[in-house]
Amino acid sequence: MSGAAAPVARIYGEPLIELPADLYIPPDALEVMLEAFHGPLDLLLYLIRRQNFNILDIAMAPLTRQYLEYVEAMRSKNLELAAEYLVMAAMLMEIKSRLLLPRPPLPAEEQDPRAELVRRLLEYEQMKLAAQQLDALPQAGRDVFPISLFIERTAAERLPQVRVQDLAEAWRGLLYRACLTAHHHITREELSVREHMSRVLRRLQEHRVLEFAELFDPARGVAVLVVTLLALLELARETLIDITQSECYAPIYVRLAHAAR
Amino acid sequence: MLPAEAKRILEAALLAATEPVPLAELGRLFDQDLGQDALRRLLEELREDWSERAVELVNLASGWRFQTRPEMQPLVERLRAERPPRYSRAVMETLAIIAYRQPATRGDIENLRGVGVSASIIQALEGRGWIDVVGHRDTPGRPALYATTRTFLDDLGLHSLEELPPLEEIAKTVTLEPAPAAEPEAAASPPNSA
Amino acid sequence: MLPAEAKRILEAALLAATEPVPLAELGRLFDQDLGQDALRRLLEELREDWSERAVELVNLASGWRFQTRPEMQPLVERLRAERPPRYSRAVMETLAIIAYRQPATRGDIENLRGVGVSASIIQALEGRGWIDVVGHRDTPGRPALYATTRTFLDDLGLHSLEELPPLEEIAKTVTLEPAPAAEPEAAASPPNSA
Repeated sequence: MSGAAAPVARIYGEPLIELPADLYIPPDALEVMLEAFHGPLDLLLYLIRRQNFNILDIAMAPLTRQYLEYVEAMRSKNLELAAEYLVMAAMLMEIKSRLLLPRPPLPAEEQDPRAELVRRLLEYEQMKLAAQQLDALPQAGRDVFPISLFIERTAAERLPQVRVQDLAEAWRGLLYRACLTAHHHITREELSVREHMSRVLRRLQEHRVLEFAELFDPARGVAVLVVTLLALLELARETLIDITQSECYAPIYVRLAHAAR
Repeated sequence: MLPAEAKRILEAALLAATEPVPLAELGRLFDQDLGQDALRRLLEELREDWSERAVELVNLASGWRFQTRPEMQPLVERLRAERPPRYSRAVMETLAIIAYRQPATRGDIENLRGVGVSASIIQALEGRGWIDVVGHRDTPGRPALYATTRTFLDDLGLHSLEELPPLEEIAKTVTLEPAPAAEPEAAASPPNSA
Repeated sequence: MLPAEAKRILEAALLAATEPVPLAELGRLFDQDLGQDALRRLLEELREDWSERAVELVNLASGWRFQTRPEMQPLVERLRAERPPRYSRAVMETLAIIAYRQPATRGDIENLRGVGVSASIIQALEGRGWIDVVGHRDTPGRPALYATTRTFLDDLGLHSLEELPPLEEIAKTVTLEPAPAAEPEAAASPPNSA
């Protein structure tokens, strides 16, 4: 199997054919590149396979500059990833310097400084190919569908169990189908607001009208007060509640929007 | 297409379906329009083919489906006995949307899922006590707003919704690439054809 | 019981099952003990009976099940509103490492891939039921050891790990050529590419 033919990176669904010979990647493409490559090993492997680079022929100065540009661009986004690229840059420089420096004759068992890097690259490439082959196997639910016919039930129904992971899995399916990634960045904070939105609506169902202050529970701390206020604002924005005040300093009343009519 | 081949396709599609399939939808299986009558004739033939089996093809109000014959029920229950039932993907997605986007109307859910949400899905979740109506949106039709309940949190072992897996983490594990078969370089890399 | 009647029951039970059914459990369908060999013979016959259909009977790691043939995928998909997620490369590479190097810790995976493995990747695979924790390595932090599950084999249509696609032998395609500016002994001492 020729490694050069192996699928490589993909940018916006288009296969990435080649990098500019000088390795320069425009800064606005950096993020795309980072998504296309899964770490420094992947990038190195790509360079070697696609550009026919011998690891040793890589001009260290431009490569290092390129790596440092990555690090700079990534600093705000993902420090961990930046560190990995930086480590690899340092490793490449170390290898190169060790090769250039005059050395005393090596003991026979001492390894070529490149050997460890090559070993890692090969091991990674092997797993990368294995992952592609696994992905090519017919997968239940994606390529083949298990048959499970309906049975008329007479006995008492047993209720399905649901785990938190099942919810995550369900959302994953939704994301994949609807390409929702861009529209729904839900953070934990937003989720807590949503939880309080439901809570407020539930209370207003019981009481019809509540005074603004009654919706707040100071005993639960400042964070909950803030979240409750955000929930009220969000509910008002979605016109789910009416907030009224007859005059300045008069009590503020909150009620369900439809109950107001 | 030969009738035998059309029946072969209908059979597989109906066996794999998770709910009864309306006639019109079965027509979508074929690139050329077979016509309702021809389709119905094929289905009747298929039903006849299965008449001696312990599984039958039935025509219900909501469409066609294969099901085990009533007399098989005690036998097949033996195999299902210890196996916990599972909610369909449609139910799980609806639940996930209500959990993450509450309060949400049925329209919100349909927008996100891109398909209709049947009343039975909402009923299943309401019947379980996992969702309830917490209000109505002030838009035409005054649709009900659904939210998750305390029972939902209890049954999933959660203290609050904040303990749900964050969505941005989930998003990272999903790829939106086209299927590999559609890619031009698939030909270059031989082992990709599943 | 006549073999035809036994096959009729096996067929209905397997078509109705929600998960692959082990041979022993299939035996419980019959009041008298048929014996494993007879049962296996019946199943092989049943598989043969279905060989021309668009649905096939397969023998997976945890048992027997009916499923659609891969070539039916586009047609079945037309009737399904739900599309399962395709996993990202990061998820698939993590899965491959666990499958081929199991049991493996998160650290093992990170070393091999050269990048961090986020918790969400592990969760995606655990949530799917494809991997689980089989122990802890006796090193500082006692990291969890992950292995693939039976469900993983079932879902990929495999009977055992031995049926995984063999790893490509790629050691030969990257060679350590002598560096252009290198010292003579670099060429003289053959590199040990492990």
